[in-house]
Amino acid sequence: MAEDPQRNFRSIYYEKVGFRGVEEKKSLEILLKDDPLDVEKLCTFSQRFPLPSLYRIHVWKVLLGILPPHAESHLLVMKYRDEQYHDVLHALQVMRYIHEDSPKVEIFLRMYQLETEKLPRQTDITHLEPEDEDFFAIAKAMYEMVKNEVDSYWLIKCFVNQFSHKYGDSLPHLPKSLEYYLSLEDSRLLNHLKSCGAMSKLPYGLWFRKCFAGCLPDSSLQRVWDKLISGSCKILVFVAMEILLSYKIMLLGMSKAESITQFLENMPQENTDAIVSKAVDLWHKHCGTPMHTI
Amino acid sequence: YLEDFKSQASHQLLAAQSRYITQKQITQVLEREMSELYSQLEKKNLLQSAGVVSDKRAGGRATEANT
Amino acid sequence: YLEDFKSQASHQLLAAQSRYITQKQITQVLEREMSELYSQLEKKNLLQSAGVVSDKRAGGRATEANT
Repeated sequence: MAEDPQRNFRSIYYEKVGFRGVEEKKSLEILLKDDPLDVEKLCTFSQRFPLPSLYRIHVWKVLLGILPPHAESHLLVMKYRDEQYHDVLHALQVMRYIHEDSPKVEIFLRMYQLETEKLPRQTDITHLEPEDEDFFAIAKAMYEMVKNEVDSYWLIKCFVNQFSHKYGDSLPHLPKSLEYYLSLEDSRLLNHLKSCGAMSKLPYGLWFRKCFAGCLPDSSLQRVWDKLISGSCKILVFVAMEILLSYKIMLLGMSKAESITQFLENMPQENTDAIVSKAVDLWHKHCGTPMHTI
Repeated sequence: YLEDFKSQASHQLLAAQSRYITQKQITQVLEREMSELYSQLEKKNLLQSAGVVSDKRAGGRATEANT
Repeated sequence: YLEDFKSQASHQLLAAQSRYITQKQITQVLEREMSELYSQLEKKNLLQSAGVVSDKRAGGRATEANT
């Protein structure tokens, strides 16, 4: 992969998780000792810094409203969440939508469909909608990160809900936004992509509807989702742009839109952490470092 | 302090409500699927008592494959 | 005043819980019935595919009447 030394230099700062990382962890620990938790402050923290993996799932659960801000209620509320999970699971088993060997993601999809009143009749469950594929990708990635199935299901459900409620309307505008920022960062690359008709064929579904699930390895994906869960969907645009910039030389060498799409859909899994770090830099550069929740 | 307590109570109530609403959704789906099953069962009963199954075994099998 | 509010909140939570439990009981009845229906349907499918129905029509009816 061809690297631009200047851009590389910027992110070395992030890749060294030294003193800065320790300081961040400490300040998060202080925030997590608050009772009740200050959700707004936690949002701001995750917008600015990557979450330490030790606390990530806990913070996500708070940000997505799975856990309430009051520590005293955590046990009770998680008991409710657990019961709700098992109630749905059991009903689906009785109705034979799922069985013991059903893949976890399929179980999660049926559960989600039941809870959003979109469960098809048992007699026509073979049919899958395109949005179900998006759900599968997100669910698979989340389950791999979280492992615990009750937590996984709740995180998937609230992530998908938040994503469609909060960002559903901005989703169609993200490709235009990508084009705009790319014109600022690298107009030559943009012109090349336009001239071979690739701009309209970029893997937008993988990037913007699946939120990079199945595109980036989990360790990098988590850092993108930190920003998404804490309230910014613009980060998706900058990760997409950074992918384009990172593979600039390679992309400039391709003249067929199909080859470009194919390459990006099966992007190499190396250096993805650096790509995310640079994307976060670019995002802060263009949108400002968030002091408050966006 | 009161505000704090109110917020805590309302979060608990919300979680309890969500659990209840899901139960209601489960009931609805169960009812829907159950009536589907009943109608399948009735169809089979009808076929049996009309002797269709014994006369047109192949037809009976085809119906089965559809269900 | 806070005590007042606390008691109100706990009543609301209890009410939500009892609504949940009632709904869950409904679900349980429906689920039981559903499993019953499935096993009936399976029995019929089995009978049909084995061709038992056509040979022992009377027996088939008796099974039906028992269910």
